[in-house]
Amino acid sequence: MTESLAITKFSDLANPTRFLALAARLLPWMAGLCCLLFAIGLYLAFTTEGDYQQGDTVRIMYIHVPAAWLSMMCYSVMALSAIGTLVWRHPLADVSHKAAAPLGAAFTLIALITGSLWGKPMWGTWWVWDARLTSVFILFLMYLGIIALNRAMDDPSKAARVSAVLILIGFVNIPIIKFSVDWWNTLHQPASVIRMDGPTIDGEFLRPLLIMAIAYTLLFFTLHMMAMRNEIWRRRIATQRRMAARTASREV
Amino acid sequence: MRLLAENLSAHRGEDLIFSNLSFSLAEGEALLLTGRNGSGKSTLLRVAAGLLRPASGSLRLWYDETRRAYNLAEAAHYLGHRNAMKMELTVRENLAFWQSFLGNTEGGRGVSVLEAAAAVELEQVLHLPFGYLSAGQQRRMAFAKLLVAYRPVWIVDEPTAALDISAEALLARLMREHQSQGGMILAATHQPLELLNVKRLEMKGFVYTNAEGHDL
Amino acid sequence: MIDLLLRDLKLSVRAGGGALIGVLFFMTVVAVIPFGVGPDLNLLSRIGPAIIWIGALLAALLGLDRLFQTDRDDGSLDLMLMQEQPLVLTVLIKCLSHWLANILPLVIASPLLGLFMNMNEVAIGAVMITLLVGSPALAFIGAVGAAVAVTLPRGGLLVSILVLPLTIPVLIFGVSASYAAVEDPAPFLPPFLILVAITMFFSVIGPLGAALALRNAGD
Amino acid sequence: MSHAFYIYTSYGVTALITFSLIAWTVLDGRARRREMAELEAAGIRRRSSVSAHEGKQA
Repeated sequence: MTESLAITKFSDLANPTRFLALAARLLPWMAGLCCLLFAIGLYLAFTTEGDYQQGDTVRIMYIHVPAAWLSMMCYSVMALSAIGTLVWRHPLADVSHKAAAPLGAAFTLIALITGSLWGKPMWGTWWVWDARLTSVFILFLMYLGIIALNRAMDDPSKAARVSAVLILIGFVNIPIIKFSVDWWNTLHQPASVIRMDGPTIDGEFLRPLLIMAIAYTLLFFTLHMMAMRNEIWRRRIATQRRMAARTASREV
Repeated sequence: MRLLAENLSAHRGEDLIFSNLSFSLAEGEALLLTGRNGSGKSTLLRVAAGLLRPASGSLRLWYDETRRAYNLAEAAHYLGHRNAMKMELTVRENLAFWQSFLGNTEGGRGVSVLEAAAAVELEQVLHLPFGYLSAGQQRRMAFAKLLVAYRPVWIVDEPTAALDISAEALLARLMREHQSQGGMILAATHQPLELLNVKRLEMKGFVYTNAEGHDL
Repeated sequence: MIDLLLRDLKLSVRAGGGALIGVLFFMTVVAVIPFGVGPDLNLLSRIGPAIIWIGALLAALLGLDRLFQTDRDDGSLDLMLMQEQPLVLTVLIKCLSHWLANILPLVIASPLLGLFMNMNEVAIGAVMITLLVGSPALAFIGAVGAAVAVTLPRGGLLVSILVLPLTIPVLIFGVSASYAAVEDPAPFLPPFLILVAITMFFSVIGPLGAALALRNAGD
Repeated sequence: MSHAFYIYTSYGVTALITFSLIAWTVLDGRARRREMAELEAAGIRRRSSVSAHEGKQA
């Protein structure tokens, strides 16, 4: 019994080991490319013309939109990993969605703050309970809940499975939340709020936006890979420590 | 220094566990409580540690030099069934916390955390979280807590539960060392425990027999 | 004593500790309110201070049942009861570390929630200050409840039920001071000073009561 | 630039959050690496369960 258990563990560990080797090779390139893209994106963001309607505040969009995009993409990555955890029981999937949660929370926070900073000059108030903002805020709370759940449990594989269930339930729920928030919002408020889409975006704004979006996405994957690596190390250290405790009493 | 217990009685709920129990211990002596489960060994030890109020009687630590009596609880270590260590903290953090929180009572000094861990032969695991240790290792580390701060009296309840024979002998040796430096021990145990100058008290539940030293 | 403070802080911050959960609960409770009352900004800014205070009150009670429970479960409480140093002091330190780890983050998060409630700068500042001054009282009152419920197997809910009625004065003066800062005729200082007095009063009464309860909860 | 305050604040906040995220990830990795080095120094290595297993057979 114990031997067969040991064998499955070994074959599982083979994959994370290969992942670590891959990460070590890829990370410098990804980080370098990421810096380059950010440099170009930021240069473009500050040199292009302002919008006639939104004025220079359109520049906030260059960081707000990619962050909002990432907040959703990160949740999709987590949902995929959650499926990996529950269906294939892959240890890398456990690590992946655990490592992604803080990143998602951070990007969602960026989206919320920059949205609020854009809203103040546009709407005259820091926050409106607009359907889109509200949905993003609920997403932020969901991220924090998942982080709290992960922290609350000792056993990493059990924590991974339970939080995978939560992630998937949340994923299924997102359209329902979006729909009901839209409903709630139109129920209470006539459509007087300026929507963010504004006028059709032309190429002038599209270029920096696109480059920033790619840079952000790359940043996410770089950080995600690093965080996964950290998490794998953390688990290895934990098992080694348990082993150290066992061998210590054997020597006595 | 003498430990004096006079006319102790204790209730648990409505039940009278023991009554009119008297004994005394001189320096270097040990009182070994034996008896079946539920005979009141743990109750007597909790009374001694000041965690239960006795229905009657008193427990004092009498200092001959200063001719003053002290509250026993403040001059005693208590090692109950539970280890009083935090699973989330490392062993070193646990021991260091108790060392500074307990402090020393007059008449002695505790050893350092490292020395205490070495005394229970577990200095290699000081950096590990306490929860990582096995049940036996945890018990030994809980015992190391008695070494980091000085107390003349040790009140230990089943100290060797969950331990193998070699670890049992190790703890017995540490207790004998404590006795040879003038310490006193109150212990409840099922297993034979080799201590010095042992007085035995067999607890029989509602009836009691007196210790040999019931001269008070 | 400082070691006890550090140990409790470490325990609540490390994995499995409840420091994050209180803030999260606070944010969620406050964020849910607009869905109930509607996104009318004027209405929200009017009820904002009260909602934030109630949210903070509930969140502050959340981790209270663990204040002595964990120490009792592993036997640490026995050793603390035996010591020469007064138990009141030990309880006071534990309340302080509970406040630092679980309640201070609520105070820090409150301006953010103030923005969500469309409160103006003065109202946000007033709520933050009243929370800062009033919330220690919640920890001290809560300690009594936690100590009373320490021997119960599932004391968690009971602690909230026991403690909530006792915290009503704190809520009354905290909220009225916050409103007084915004609405002109009402003076800010009298309710604020009463709030300070309540906190100081309970910083003495709370640990005393909790110590008494712990002594008598021995088994 | 109009609304310069809001623009610079949003870029500043974004930079702050991003950099703290990067710093946290990097520092976490360093701490783990240090812990692994400590364990290595203490003579505990991965797969030492294999040698323990062999030791039992011998």
